[in-house]
Amino acid sequence: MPKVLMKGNEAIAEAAIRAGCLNYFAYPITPQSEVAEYLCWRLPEVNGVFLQGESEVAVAYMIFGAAGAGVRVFTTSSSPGISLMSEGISYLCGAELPAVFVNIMRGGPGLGGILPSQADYLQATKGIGHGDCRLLVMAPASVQEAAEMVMQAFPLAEKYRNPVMILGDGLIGQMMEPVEFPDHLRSEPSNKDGWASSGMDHRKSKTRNLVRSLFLDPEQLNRHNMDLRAKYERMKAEEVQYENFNTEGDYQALIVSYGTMSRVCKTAVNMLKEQGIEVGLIRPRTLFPFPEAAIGEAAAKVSCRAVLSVEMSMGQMVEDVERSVRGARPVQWYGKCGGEVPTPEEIIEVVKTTLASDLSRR
Amino acid sequence: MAKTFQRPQALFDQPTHYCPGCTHGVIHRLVAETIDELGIRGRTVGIAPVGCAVLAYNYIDCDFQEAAHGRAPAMATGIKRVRPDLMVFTYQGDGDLASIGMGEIIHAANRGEKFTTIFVNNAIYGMTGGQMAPTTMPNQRTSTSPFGRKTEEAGMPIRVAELLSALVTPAYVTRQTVIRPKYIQKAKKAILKAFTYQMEKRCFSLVELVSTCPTNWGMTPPEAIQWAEDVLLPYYPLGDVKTPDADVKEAPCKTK
Amino acid sequence: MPAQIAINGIVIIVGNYGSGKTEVAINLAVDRQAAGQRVRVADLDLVNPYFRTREARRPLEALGIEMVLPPEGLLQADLPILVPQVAGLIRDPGDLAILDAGGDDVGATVLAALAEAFAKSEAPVRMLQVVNPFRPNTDSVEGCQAMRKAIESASHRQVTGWIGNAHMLDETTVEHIARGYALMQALVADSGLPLVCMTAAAALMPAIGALDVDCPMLAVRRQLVPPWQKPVPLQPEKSNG
Amino acid sequence: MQNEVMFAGFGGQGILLIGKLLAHAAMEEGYEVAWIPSYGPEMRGGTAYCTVVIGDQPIGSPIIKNPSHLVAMNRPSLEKFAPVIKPGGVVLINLSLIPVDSGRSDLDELKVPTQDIAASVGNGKAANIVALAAFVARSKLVSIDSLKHCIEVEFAAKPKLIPLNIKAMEEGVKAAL
Repeated sequence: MPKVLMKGNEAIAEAAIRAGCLNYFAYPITPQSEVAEYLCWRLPEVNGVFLQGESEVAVAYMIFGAAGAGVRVFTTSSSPGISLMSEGISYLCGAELPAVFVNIMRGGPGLGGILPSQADYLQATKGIGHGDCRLLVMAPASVQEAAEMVMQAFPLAEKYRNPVMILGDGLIGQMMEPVEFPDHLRSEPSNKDGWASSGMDHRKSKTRNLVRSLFLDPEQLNRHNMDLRAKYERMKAEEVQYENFNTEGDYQALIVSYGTMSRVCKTAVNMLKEQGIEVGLIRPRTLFPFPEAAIGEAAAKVSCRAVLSVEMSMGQMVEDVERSVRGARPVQWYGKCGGEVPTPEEIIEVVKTTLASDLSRR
Repeated sequence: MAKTFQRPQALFDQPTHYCPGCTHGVIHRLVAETIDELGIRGRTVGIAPVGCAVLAYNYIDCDFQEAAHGRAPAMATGIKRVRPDLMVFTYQGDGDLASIGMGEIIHAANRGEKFTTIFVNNAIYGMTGGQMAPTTMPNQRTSTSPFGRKTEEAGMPIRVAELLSALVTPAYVTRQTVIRPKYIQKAKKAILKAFTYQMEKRCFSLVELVSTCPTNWGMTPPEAIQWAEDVLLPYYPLGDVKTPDADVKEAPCKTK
Repeated sequence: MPAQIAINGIVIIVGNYGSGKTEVAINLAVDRQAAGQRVRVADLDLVNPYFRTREARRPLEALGIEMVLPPEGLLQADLPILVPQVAGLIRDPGDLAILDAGGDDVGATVLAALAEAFAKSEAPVRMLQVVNPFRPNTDSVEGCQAMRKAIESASHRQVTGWIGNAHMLDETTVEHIARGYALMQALVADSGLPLVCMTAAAALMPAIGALDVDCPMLAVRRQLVPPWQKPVPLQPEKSNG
Repeated sequence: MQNEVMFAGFGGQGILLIGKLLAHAAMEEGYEVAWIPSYGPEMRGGTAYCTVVIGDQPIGSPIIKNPSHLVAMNRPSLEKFAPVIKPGGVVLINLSLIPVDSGRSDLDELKVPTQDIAASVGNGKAANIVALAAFVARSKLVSIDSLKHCIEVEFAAKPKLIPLNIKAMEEGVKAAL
């Protein structure tokens, strides 16, 4: 199909349908309410299910119920709403149910503001719920990529029987860009007969399924958690995605940045090139698993003297960047949040200052 | 009749973990019998609550999901919306339904979600050790109301059946009990009706069952039954509070 | 000091949270079993899922002490599980049946639900309240009596005697036990109920002889220890009796 | 080559829509495009603005500090954004509401009485289309044919509005000559 001009939120909604997900439960919150406003008329066209829940707490468990019944299901929300869903996300991880959560981040903490932010990085990658639970987290940097990631997210969620989160910022949701949708995917988790509470009659085995996360025997619970850990390790081995930008030749500094922020950084890298300063950029497309090896390797390049984590937050991803660089190079953070987005000019300034201070230390 | 003592197919043949004098076992049996009689075991999904009945799936033999505290109605909504062909019931206690999950039950009932709720009201939190519930009676002593429930602080106990029947949408709301054999047939009929209405795609139905908790009430089982009759039943009167044929003009309930 | 703890039939152990009921119940069982009584223990703590008698079930069973517990799969459940075997144990306790109730009046509430079984039993029933005078609410005669009243009201049963469990865990000295004994004496005078025994860590027992204690001493080997400590081995000593 | 166009005015003037129309037309012509709204509280009744980025390379930063061009539909927008426009850019001034000019000599100022023109073709509400058409005719970022096509697509669901808007477009183009 030809390219169409769509808002990120609309593209996310349409992509889910094209990924065969015809079930959506949500509660409105800026800056992602367009997803619900799109799906409330679009889903009935394809005989799908649209329901506006009474709260994000309830929505998380509507997702649980539907996922547990063996269908593709997703929701979208923004930072405070995701906080309310986080208990349910932990239960989904515990019960090993596939579902997709989209977080179009806004400023925080608390009510914060509605403008773009990346301040839920740690929540998404490390602190999404109680217990040893993890999400596979994907971070799109364009409307096209948001659509593609939504379509990848469902099979990934089903492959691991684990929720997947698309972590976008307000701009990704609100911006309009041309988008082209890949072809339809299948519409049901192919492995659901083994676990879904979809009614015994509907399964060859005619034995019942229990969807649960309670394990009273400590040995059993430990084993369950070891199994979950093995899954997360498998994600680390198989699902890392990232983009290299201007890293073929020598560069004096390496920027790590994701989402909208990475696009600003790309502009800065291009402008620095015009001034004769080469800077490489790595853009994580998955935040969990994090492209540790790629960043570690890129930072270790002989010409590279410093690493900069640029974020629309007060320094969250920088912890993972430091972990990846393992002390081989100085790692710095630069960022703004609450709706302020660093401009290319500011980033150029920071890169130059960093390189100068690094030189003066030698 | 020998039939009375036959184990329903939907009930596992194993003793329950419930305390002597607890009514969960009887209610499990009534639900299992209903599932058998309607022949729906293969397309039924139960939702077990947080509470003493968290392990209900160990006794009732059909597909089950295990809820977070209070969220069973949201989960039932999720299942029923995406799989309207399944028969879905939630099994909830008073802490689960009337306290932490009050928002979920009211909205599910008001949307007319086509599932059935079995609400076990024993006026106390059983699982966590006898704390005060929203349905605890005035002056009733619990581990968090050691001097008795003070209504000036905690208000009067919530009559869930009446509260939900104030909504226009729900199809069937009734209160029954199983504390003595003489009440059980009526309770059974109510559960059967509630499931039947679900099969007929009528809006939400709820069966409240006034129950006993001798262990946490600190009474022998006979004392508990007597107390329930003397104190609970006058405040929680038995009978249908809302039937599907009332309010037909306004309610969106439809038979198929 | 008298060497023997004279108990038989049904002994219910009650007391406030953290008084050491469970350690007392376990060690009392070991002591009596070693003295030749056939002992059974029921874990009636339905309230708090931590530090219960069931955690010591393996060493106790190794000594031949029979445990009445919820089914294996539900041992760690946060559920009040009152198994029917408890009523059977009460009706027919044998030499000695120790019922370890939960803490405070809340933990003792379950006893009221068992009133019928108690009524049908012909065995003597004792309800012993464990007191650690170094716990905040039981550091005075009034505090201990208030707790007794609350437990009696919740359980619908009377306390029949005291067990002095004076300790500060690993920091316990002979001096602590002496001070605890003084409070127990005052409690006996105030209540008119007997002091069934005092306790002391097995390692402290040799030093206790110097004290002028006019009641049996129960040697305690701690079983419910945090994961970084090892329980003291429950070696049954040859009883003096 | 990259051009950034800032559209600004009161909420209700159809600012976001004309931004979208330009982005759509540029996309149809094979350019890389991004339409970036302001979705802050100001979009509700206050100032509304959006930026359209058109380029022949993938678009980097969607945050534009100095746009190439400005379509100012009210006075506060002109006063706020005219100072940051890159030298040489086109600045469309809605003469119906703005009695002043940009105050810059290095810009290509285009003054169009958009409301009056729209009213003359039948509906003052089409002022945004008049402005867009005039801007496109002057800046030549996309062809008038592409613009016409996109207007027809945009109003496909309300076909009665198409002739009015096409007429408004044509008058806007004339105004830029």
